[in-house]
Amino acid sequence: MKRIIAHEEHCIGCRLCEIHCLVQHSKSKKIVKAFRTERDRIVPGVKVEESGYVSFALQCRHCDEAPCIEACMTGAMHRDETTGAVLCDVDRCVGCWMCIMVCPVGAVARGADRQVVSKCDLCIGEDVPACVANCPNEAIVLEDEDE
Amino acid sequence: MSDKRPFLIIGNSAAAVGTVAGIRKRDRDTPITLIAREAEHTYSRPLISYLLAGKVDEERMLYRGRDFYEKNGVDAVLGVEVTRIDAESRTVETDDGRTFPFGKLLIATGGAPVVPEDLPGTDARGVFTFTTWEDARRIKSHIETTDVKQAVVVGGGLIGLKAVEALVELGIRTTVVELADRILSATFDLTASEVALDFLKGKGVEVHCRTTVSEVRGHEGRLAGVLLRDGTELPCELLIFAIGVVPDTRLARGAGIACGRGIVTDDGMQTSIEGIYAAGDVVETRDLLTGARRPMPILPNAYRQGFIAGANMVGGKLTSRGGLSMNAVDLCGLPTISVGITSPEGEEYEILSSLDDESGSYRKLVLRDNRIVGAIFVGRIDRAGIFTGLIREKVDVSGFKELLLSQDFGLISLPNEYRKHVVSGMGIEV
Amino acid sequence: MRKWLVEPDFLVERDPDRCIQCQVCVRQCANDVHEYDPDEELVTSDSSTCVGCHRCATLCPTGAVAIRRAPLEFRPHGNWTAETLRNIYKQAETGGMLLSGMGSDRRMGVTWDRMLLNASQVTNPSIDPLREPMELLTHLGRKPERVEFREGAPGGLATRLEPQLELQLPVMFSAMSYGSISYSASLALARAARETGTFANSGEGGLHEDFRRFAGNMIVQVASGRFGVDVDYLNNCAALEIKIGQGAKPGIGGHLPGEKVDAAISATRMIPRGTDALSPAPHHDIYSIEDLRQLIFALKEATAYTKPVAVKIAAVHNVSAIASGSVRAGADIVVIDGYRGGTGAAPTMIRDNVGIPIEFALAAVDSRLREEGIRHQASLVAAGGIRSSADVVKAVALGADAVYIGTAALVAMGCHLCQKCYTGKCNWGIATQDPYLTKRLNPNIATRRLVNLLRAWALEIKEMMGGMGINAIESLRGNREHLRGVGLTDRELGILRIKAAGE
Amino acid sequence: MNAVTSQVPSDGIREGTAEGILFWGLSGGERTVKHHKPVSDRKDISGCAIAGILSESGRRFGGETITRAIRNMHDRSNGLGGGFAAYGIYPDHADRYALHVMYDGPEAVRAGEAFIRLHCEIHDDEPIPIRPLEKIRSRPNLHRYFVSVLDQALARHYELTEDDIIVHMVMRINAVIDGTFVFSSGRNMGVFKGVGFPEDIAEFFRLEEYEAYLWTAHGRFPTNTTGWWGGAHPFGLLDWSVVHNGEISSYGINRRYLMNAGYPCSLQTDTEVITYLFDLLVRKHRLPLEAACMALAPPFWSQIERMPEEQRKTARAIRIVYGGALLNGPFSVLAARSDGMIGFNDRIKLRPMVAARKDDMLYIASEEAAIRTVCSDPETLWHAEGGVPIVGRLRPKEKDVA
Repeated sequence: MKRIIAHEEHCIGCRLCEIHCLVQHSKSKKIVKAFRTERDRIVPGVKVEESGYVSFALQCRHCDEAPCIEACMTGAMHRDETTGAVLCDVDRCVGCWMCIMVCPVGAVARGADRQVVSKCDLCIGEDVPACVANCPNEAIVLEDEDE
Repeated sequence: MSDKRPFLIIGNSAAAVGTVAGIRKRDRDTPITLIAREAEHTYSRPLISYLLAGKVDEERMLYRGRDFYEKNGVDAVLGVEVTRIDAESRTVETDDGRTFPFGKLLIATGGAPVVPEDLPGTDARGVFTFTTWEDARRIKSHIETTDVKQAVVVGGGLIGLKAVEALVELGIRTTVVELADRILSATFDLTASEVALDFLKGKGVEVHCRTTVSEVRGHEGRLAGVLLRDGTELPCELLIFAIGVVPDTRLARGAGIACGRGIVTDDGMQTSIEGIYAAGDVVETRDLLTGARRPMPILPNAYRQGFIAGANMVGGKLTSRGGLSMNAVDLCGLPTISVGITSPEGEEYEILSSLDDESGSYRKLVLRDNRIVGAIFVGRIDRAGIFTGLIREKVDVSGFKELLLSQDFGLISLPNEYRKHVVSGMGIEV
Repeated sequence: MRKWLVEPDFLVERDPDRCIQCQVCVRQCANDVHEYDPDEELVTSDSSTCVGCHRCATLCPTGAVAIRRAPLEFRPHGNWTAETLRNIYKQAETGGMLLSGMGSDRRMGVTWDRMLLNASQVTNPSIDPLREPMELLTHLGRKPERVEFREGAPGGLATRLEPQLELQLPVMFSAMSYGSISYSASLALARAARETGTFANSGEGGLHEDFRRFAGNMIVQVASGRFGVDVDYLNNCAALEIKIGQGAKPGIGGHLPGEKVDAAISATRMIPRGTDALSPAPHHDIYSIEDLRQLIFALKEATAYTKPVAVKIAAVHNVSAIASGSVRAGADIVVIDGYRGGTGAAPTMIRDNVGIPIEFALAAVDSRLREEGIRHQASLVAAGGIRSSADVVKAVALGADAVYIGTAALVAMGCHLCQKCYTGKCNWGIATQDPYLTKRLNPNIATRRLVNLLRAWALEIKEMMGGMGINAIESLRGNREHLRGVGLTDRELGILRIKAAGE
Repeated sequence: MNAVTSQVPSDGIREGTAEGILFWGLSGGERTVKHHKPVSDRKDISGCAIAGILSESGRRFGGETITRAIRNMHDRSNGLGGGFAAYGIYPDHADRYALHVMYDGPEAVRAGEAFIRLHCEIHDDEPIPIRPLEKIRSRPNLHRYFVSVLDQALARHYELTEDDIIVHMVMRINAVIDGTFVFSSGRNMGVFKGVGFPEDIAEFFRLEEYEAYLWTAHGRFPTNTTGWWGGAHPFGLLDWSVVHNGEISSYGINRRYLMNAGYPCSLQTDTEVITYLFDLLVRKHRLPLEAACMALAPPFWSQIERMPEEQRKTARAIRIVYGGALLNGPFSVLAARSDGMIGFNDRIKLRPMVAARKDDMLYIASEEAAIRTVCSDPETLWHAEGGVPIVGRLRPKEKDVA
């Protein structure tokens, strides 16, 4: 499957990935509108961690043996059969936070409404995830695992 | 497979589903028979409180999709109880008189709720345990048919408090009766319990600690109230016993399988009889942190053990590294997570904690030999999994101890080696 | 810090309707122009320190930021221009020399734009480079006057050629030292040179150990500071270059401030960490042409005559005589760096007032060497303000064997010519050693962009050559028949030895 | 006649290889020229027909054959220039340089002859025989001299050979003596050319009366010059004669390259440049003929890459050293010398060239029809490949006979 790889030596900490993740998952998908008028913003599925000049963007690793899927008590957290991505079906999520408890990279977060979790969905349906497409320094790249 | 007899699974919950996944990862062909006492499609046991509260409907109770059995080649025999395992002939008998052969067997019979044996009056209408879908249905129907104004929940543990949450949601005045000195005593320390307690009280919940029910009072066969040991009388129309579950080892013992408090298995989840595996709430799990074997009835463990058992049933060589006790509970909107040893006693433990009264958020880390062995998060639970990972991997945190409780603690605070490890070389280049 | 009387050069405009307070600009500006006020939840800007590098505007996801020239106008004055006044204010404030980065920003003598190229019509078919071979392969180095054949020699050939640099296109990356530019920028230049079959130049800062693997595509410089020069250095390259002068600051040395001399640069330059790297104005072992000859041959001896030795001179008034002398002193390649050549730091007055433009210098040198019958003894490389493939074609037609590009390469990597290289606060991660800033230049992207630039130029050069009916670069080289001057005086045409348009 | 002034400096001659008296006065600055000898920097552009016939055994034959061949390609010329070169036509003066000279008038004759006498002894001279023709209206005085170089001249320029002195003298006359133009200077050969269709020029010069073992011919289609007799082809220097069809886009650098080597290139024609290049490479640099052709139309680098090592080294050396001699642009060239002729195309063959053999005869022409007109049943007939020379050599012993 395709995975998002973060190159921390190239990450410049601009946080455009977070911004564009939010836009991509907004209702309008228009940046100004998403930020200025849409009320129900998501929690970005990508998070930039920063310490001094070291920084990197991290999102769900879509693990092969995903602890979040194993821990999910409702079956909401599941693997998409075609892409291999680990996705959360928010209609089935009840917000028990088991996934947050077990994710070793801390890539699952409570959603903005604090009812269900929010995580990277690899921008299913897009050729390239928004964070990758909008990273100005190619610090986040999409690579085929087999390569 | 040389043995074409089917795999047989007794049980239908997380451990059973994990076993199916473990088998099917490597073997798409050998038939699987799954026998379960409950007639339901595999469902999520923890969701019964949400069902009761009306937050999820029956369809959303399902743990896996309707096509789960079909897609995985599972012959599901539901609503049928296994009455005997014949380890010699490799068959099981069921209460409908049938006999099923197996090549390899998985026992995932789970736990049974505890009800105080010598307590008078528990046969009154309105007294329930709370572990199955059926329990939830019955309570729901009781509430619908009876004018339930007040309820008492015995047990301030996880199940009890989730029941409380549901009842609060339904507008029922609820009182918790807990024998210990605090709620969630198994996983919370005093501070966390107090934070949670304050929160619950804010929702109108009454809590009685250090006491228990000494008598259940009925009226014309209907529940009328309870009398506590300390003399308090609590009138109620609904009483739920949630004082714990014990491994349901009856079948295993009958088959001569070694059992302690639960079924004893090796790290590959095989029981004392070759070809018979066990997983989930029914087994004794080796505690990752203490090494002691004890029942550890939590869902991620059950799934993982099932997966390991399934993989080994088709010739895999997976071993469990041991279970880590942990729980994530959202109590009426207050998120909490607890992992590992949370209320240690002894000089070898170091405690790091921070409490923010204003936001009601509490974080506590328990360290031993510069390694985190326990953690509690109340309120601000973001990225708690990173700590779970550190506990599980027994990472030496002496190099970044002062960062552990900082607001922006993250992977970046961790040593490069560990960072590389957690992202399995697939992510961050270090 | 706003200086008394020194007014901002730029005005930062923020469109409040488009700004989403995302703070990308705040995080990207090394000059602290943008600031986020958490109380107001508002990003604000202070134009006074803006250098006009466009980093913020480029990365702003909503296009909310615009940088304009400061609208504050002085009363127009022919002599006392705004620039003049500002310079005086600055000097009155600081008592120091005015410094600038990059080549002169005065529009002076860009004669490339006054020369036009030829193309075939009817009598001579143009050649389509997409269908026919079009050769840009260029060899730099000393050539014999003729090829000799002798009975008994293998294949009859008796001539043994001296070492030649083989270029896939007549464009090289000019000297930019590691130190003046970042590690990533140096790496990208070396990688791009290798990928495109040309050469990058170490500059005078030594060769970082990591770059030795690019030796086959590196020209290493021996400059007046002799930084990083030892016998390994001399042998880890394809060619050597003695730097006598630089077009941006003829007659002036260099100065890399100690704060930029970190561990890696200290090791590469072979100087103590934190010390200023001072390049003297002259080589103190070259006070005359015969000294140059000694150095050239010392370098040849050190490298067993296996590598061409280039001599780089700034285009000054008597450039052709100096070039001729250099050839006769043994230079295999003569590099002429024109008035508009780039720099990391130069005194502004020097940069803007010393030297002559490359076009005239090149034409004069090529003619002079031909007149002396020694043109074949050395290749000519033109540098200093080559901006496009058209400039390359014109330079080759005037007589250059190849050109060096510096600024164009930096621009390809992202440079916006804010001219503040000397501050070390390059927001594009190029002319800086600040780890916060150097990260911004991903060498993979920079390499790709450089390769793209050279590829694009190669395509354009081929198209232009094809249009002229020429399919080998040597038929363009020195072929001034294909140039016509527009708006040049007779005297200038005479020096360039090209005809006027219409002739 | 109106004088025109050229202000464009020309390269190389100003201070370079001054070689005594032969180089005086040509400073590259302003100079005055007459329109009929357009020594300007305006380059001559033309399309053309070319043909050549060689008897490799040295058997001499009359001028009708080559005339028929070139007449066949009438439409490739426009009447503004035609010419021929013939080898072996002066057996009685075989060891003398045969100078064919055009004069504008008596003053030119005086000046020209005086200059010739400075360097040469004139053993014989006569007007070139012509046949008055209605179609050939305006013509210069045409005279020929059979000369040898004076011993004093050789002594004065001890570093030069006889050939060098003739070359410099011819260039000098052509560059600076008004109204005088030497258009042929080889031994036992001659160039005949003028303004007109080539078949008319042949008739005018009575070529059927000459016998040669090698004939070349040229019909011209200039696009930018007024007719000037000297501008017709072939272009001759010593016994080199060159006819060519095409336009050399590398002219600018070829010319500068030659000027630095001491060739003034005053005529602004490609043919002149090609001729000088042959002279430089073959006579002065002593390159084998194939190597010289390789320098002028070299293989592509991609082809060189694939060559066997020794060949590759040679080709590489030639390309690297002789970049300034590379002829670029479309052309087909026929270069002739006493010992044979060589035909070749530009590297990507942008102009036509056909060759055929029968018995001892080699035919080269722009069009196949021209060859079939004079040889209806060739043994072999082929189209020249780009950059690959077709060489015809006079066989040595038969040359002796001739």
